[in-house]
Amino acid sequence: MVNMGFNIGDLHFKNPVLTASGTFGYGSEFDDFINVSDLGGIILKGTTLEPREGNPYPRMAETASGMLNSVGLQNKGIDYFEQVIYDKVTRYDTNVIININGSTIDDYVALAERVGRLEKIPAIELNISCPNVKMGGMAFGTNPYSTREVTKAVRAVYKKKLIVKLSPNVTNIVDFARIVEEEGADAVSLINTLLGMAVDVKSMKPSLATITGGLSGPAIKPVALRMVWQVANAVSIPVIGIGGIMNTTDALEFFLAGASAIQVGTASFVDPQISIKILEGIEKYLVTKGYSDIRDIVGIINRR
Amino acid sequence: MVNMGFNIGDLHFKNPVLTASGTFGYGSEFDDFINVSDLGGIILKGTTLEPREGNPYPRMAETASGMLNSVGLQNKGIDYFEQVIYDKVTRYDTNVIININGSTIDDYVALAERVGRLEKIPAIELNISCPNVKMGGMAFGTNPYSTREVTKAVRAVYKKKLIVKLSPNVTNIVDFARIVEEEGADAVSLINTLLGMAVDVKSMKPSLATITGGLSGPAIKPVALRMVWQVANAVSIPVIGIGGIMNTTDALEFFLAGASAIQVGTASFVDPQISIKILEGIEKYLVTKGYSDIRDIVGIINRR
Amino acid sequence: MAKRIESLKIIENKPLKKDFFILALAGNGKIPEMKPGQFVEVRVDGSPGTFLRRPVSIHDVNYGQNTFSLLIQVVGKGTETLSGLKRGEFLNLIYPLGNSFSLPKSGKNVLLIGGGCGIAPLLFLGKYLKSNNYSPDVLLGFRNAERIIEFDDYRQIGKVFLTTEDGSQGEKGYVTDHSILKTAEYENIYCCGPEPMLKAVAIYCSKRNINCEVSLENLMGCGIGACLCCVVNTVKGNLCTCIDGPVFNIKDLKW
Amino acid sequence: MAKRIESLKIIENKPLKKDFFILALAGNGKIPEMKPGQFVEVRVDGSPGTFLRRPVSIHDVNYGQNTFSLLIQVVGKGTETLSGLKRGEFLNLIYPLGNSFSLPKSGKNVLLIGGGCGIAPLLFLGKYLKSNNYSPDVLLGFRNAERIIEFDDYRQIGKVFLTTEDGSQGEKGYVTDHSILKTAEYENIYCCGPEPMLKAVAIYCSKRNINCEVSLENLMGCGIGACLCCVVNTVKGNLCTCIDGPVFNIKDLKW
Ligand SMILES: Cc1cc2nc3c(=O)[nH]c(=O)nc-3n(C[C@H](O)[C@H](O)[C@H](O)COP(=O)(O)OP(=O)(O)OC[C@H]3O[C@@H](n4cnc5c(N)ncnc54)[C@H](O)[C@@H]3O)c2cc1C
Ligand SMILES: Cc1cc2nc3c(=O)[nH]c(=O)nc-3n(C[C@H](O)[C@H](O)[C@H](O)COP(=O)(O)OP(=O)(O)OC[C@H]3O[C@@H](n4cnc5c(N)ncnc54)[C@H](O)[C@@H]3O)c2cc1C
Ligand SMILES: Cc1cc2nc3c(=O)[nH]c(=O)nc-3n(C[C@H](O)[C@H](O)[C@H](O)COP(=O)(O)O)c2cc1C
Ligand SMILES: Cc1cc2nc3c(=O)[nH]c(=O)nc-3n(C[C@H](O)[C@H](O)[C@H](O)COP(=O)(O)O)c2cc1C
Ligand code: FES
Ligand code: FES
Repeated sequence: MVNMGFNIGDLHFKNPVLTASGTFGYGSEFDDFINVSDLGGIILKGTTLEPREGNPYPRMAETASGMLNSVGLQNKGIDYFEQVIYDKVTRYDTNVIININGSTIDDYVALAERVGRLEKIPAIELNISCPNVKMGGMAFGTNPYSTREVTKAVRAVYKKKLIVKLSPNVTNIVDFARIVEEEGADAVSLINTLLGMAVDVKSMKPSLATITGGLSGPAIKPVALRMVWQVANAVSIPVIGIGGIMNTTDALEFFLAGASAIQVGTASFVDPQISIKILEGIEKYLVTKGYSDIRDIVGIINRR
Repeated sequence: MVNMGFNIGDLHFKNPVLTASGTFGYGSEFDDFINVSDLGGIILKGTTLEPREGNPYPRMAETASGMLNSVGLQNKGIDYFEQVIYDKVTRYDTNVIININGSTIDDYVALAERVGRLEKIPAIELNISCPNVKMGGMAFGTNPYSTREVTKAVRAVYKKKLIVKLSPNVTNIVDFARIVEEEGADAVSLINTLLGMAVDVKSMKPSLATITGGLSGPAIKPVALRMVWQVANAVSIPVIGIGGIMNTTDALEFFLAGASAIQVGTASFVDPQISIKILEGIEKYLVTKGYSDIRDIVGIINRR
Repeated sequence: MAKRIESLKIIENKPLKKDFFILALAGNGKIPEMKPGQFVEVRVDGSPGTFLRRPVSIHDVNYGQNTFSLLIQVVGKGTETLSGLKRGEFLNLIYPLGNSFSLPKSGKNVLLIGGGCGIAPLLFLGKYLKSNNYSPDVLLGFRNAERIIEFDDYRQIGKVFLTTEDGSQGEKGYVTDHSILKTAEYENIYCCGPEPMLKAVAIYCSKRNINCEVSLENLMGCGIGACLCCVVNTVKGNLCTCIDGPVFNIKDLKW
Repeated sequence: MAKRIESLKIIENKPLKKDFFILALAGNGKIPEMKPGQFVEVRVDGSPGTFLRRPVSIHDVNYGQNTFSLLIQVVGKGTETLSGLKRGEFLNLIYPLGNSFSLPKSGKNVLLIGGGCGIAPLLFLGKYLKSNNYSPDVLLGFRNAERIIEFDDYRQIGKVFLTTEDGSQGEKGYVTDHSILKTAEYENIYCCGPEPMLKAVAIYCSKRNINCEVSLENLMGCGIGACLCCVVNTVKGNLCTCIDGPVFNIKDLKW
């Protein structure tokens, strides 16, 4: 038997395969395809204090081995979440984590306080890296000062596990990881989408209504992997790797580079069962290679 | 007849399809496949004062719709260039431009002075964005202060056309474009490669000897396009678009987003004739759409 | 009606006129119940430009033979690849997806309007209506005679009327110009086709208070309600075309 | 010898044992002159993981019939796709690329050593040597009997000796363990195969002052000297395997 578990502080995850915010709905979209409770955890879609309609259509464009999206945090707000979603989603026997978003530090704080009172939500993922909103989002995550301020403020009110999701659209992601570690984050997750763009040459117009959007999918994996490796070598809190993970091999690259866990994003659109397949694939790899604990391979490329 | 010409200041290019540094050798590698003189210009491979052996093998890895390289500016130095290459390469009836690199500002300046004396080289591309060298390269291009200093210093000694090649590995590329414009650059070219990484899960080792490398190819096109659009809207000097251009449609996206010219990079590895095919494709598009001048479509997405 | 993901064997790839073709698929085990208006998300292997699935309407279902089919138009890389698939190869699908057309609440006079590859779901819908004792007419619009899709199958449903934009076959003009719309009195119209056509039909119907459902073809990232990319702005806010649609009553759309 | 880029028709895709297969190609017009040791860069369409070309040695050339062939082992996505190509389909190639094996400068006793898919260029080389009045022996090494590639064609060249690592066929051990290397006195050895094998052979040859050329299989970005990714460290500095190689005299390598 292989040990697949990992911890963020005293919060235990039965395995290190999670699903990425905004790509897994509230889990129930996948009930027909997998047993969601088999996952190590699910990160729910980006939630805000007030309901949001998001950006205008068109909101996506396909690119070579990638997709651009400009959803812009469409969600029904925290009230609706508490009233309608909370009971349903916490029935899954796994760690259910909310991805929180705001336009101001006060928004983030108010939301963190509300979520802090939800007994069955053991952690939040602080999203300071959404490229698709005019206010907040990536503006926080690409500025060291506001990254510090928002992390500090949320940390002050939120006592459970705080994961901060970093933006890749920066010169040196290590600086940001160090800042959030200093301010008491329990883990970092990276990467969010790269800011990208596509043009429709037939109509001579941008492909997205918002012109720019967030690039995800296999195209970004090399960048994601590089950043995970850099950050894992710089901080002592767990690093959750995200970006272009489509299969077991991709996931393993992240563990070998230093990730303690991974999130599957866009891949779930292509194959709604892929997260579970990856989980099984990792176990098989460990067995084949003769390891009995996933933690033995985390960051192993640095030791060879 | 369609006018395909464009200018950088008073330097005329007969058409806007150039080839990217490091992907087109000294042109002669392509003589069997195309008439190199048909191109608007060629940017020769990265050249340094002293000969360099570059990085150890392995130096490349394939990724989804992309490739990582860590060549590290292998070249025989400017002496060899002057003695052996210069006469050969300037026989092409097109703009032959050298991509210059250094570890210190003095290196850059010395090289620019040398190249300035080469009569048939009408421009240099100042590479401050190479991710594959320990000293210099990207370190210059990701720091606003040193970007300014190196541009200023080279500008002071180099009187012909100065193109500065920007790094995409920054939070806000517009800042860098503005700085080099202020310091007198005649054009900017972007993007150089994104810093990326791959891991070989069989051997549990990084795929590249240098661990990280530069990501090029279709995977990076959305990021390149976004940056070109941002920069074209912020500076008044010509913008040369680079990144993942594999075919006519890709090239057109860059023109529509604001590029005055483009460089074909990795695509030449896959199809050594692609630069000429793209040139022909652009002309055909203009005819079909009823334009008589390439300049009419530059940045057109902003006007619709 | 649970969604499934499976690879189904292609039992026929029948080329039609121009860029159209029909893929017939055989169930593994028993095919699930499907409803007219529902769609499948097809995986296109083997092209870097088609990393996401492609949504395609269910064209026809034969529960007896345990088969169903898709009518597809080649418009880009994905559909191009699909057009080259051969009998015996497999197609990976997520299906059945989306809501469906609903039976008329009142009135017996029904018209189906389709344009281009938007005619695809109307065969399944027409047969369904017939089995529920409606006798719909069918109005199909194409750019020109050259681009008319073989529609013999649609005659099983009812009378078929035709328009082409250049008048090279049927009546000249758009579907909304057809004389049948001036004389006949339909109480229910179902429509699928390019957005300008849907909008023209919607205007026609609103003016006359005709109950009208349209099937939208928004760009989709996932097809299962997970990405929120396929939204359409409705009186109820942004809804997902993939789970709240693709069929919408025009009363709900903010057109 | 100008390089070309063209799409050639596949006249046969012959599966061999295990993961090996031979693609035979017909020239468009006259095939160019090719030399043993040279290779082609094959474009693999239809997979995002195989965006760059794949280098493959020229296995055999028949100028009379205007055809040539490649012997390929499936090791990943690209070669997997190639293995599925059918007679009548086209393969896009850049060729002929690289330098070539050179004829012995002195001595008549020649041995060709190949391992795994490294045996591919040796058939062409062997025939070339024969036509130049050499009678080379051939020594082939495989992991085990199961993984032996059909080598009947190699008997046209000369005597064929065999090793398997587990002794399941031929002599047991690596090629360098074969008894022939203990008794026979070769003046020239040509070798192609996995790097550890090349290195073992190189050591054997240096010790005995045998003239030895090896063909390297470095990872390539372009195959035409444009990317500088395929370098090998030599006494002359970093050289490109694609244009300065793939064949190197072991005297020049820093092994
Ligand atoms: C619910 C639904 C049902 C559909 N049913 C059918 C059907 O039965 N038969 C059929 O042929 N097609 C149908 N479509 C459309 C089909 O999904 C697209 O034509 C297909 O995805 C195009 O893929 P491609 O790779 O060939 O084109 P791409 O290379 O992706 O695109 C080619 C061009 O078509 C445009 N395009 C692609 N998809 C759409 C779209 N959905 N709306 C508008 N423009 C688009 C692109 O912007 C581009 O300009 C349906 C779409 C939806 C959402
Ligand atoms: C000059 C030259 C001649 C060659 N001739 C032949 C030949 O005649 N027949 C033949 O079958 N193969 C030959 N090869 C090797 C062949 O190019 C590779 O096997 C092929 O590119 C693998 O492609 P893939 O997409 O199937 O594998 P990928 O999916 O790209 O890789 C699969 C695995 O193989 C490894 N790999 C891929 N290429 C190489 C390589 N060149 N060296 C070491 N490891 C590698 C990868 O790192 C990975 O672990 C030659 C290579 C060179 C450079
Ligand atoms: C359609 C879509 C919506 C997303 N929404 C969110 C979000 O609400 N919050 C967030 O932190 N990240 C969001 N992301 C980013 C993903 O969680 C993930 O970081 C990114 O897609 C990279 O991973 P991938 O390449 O595996 O998809 C979204 C991504 C996509 C594609
Ligand atoms: C193998 C290789 C070598 C390169 N060498 C250089 C170089 O010497 N100088 C430079 O400015 N850019 C160099 N580049 C970057 C390219 O010029 C180009 O900016 C980048 O590859 C993005 O374009 P592409 O996606 O079209 O390849 C190199 C790229 C590759 C792939
Ligand atoms: S396509 Fe993803 S939510 Fe509709
Ligand atoms: S493979 Fe590009 S230089 Fe050799």
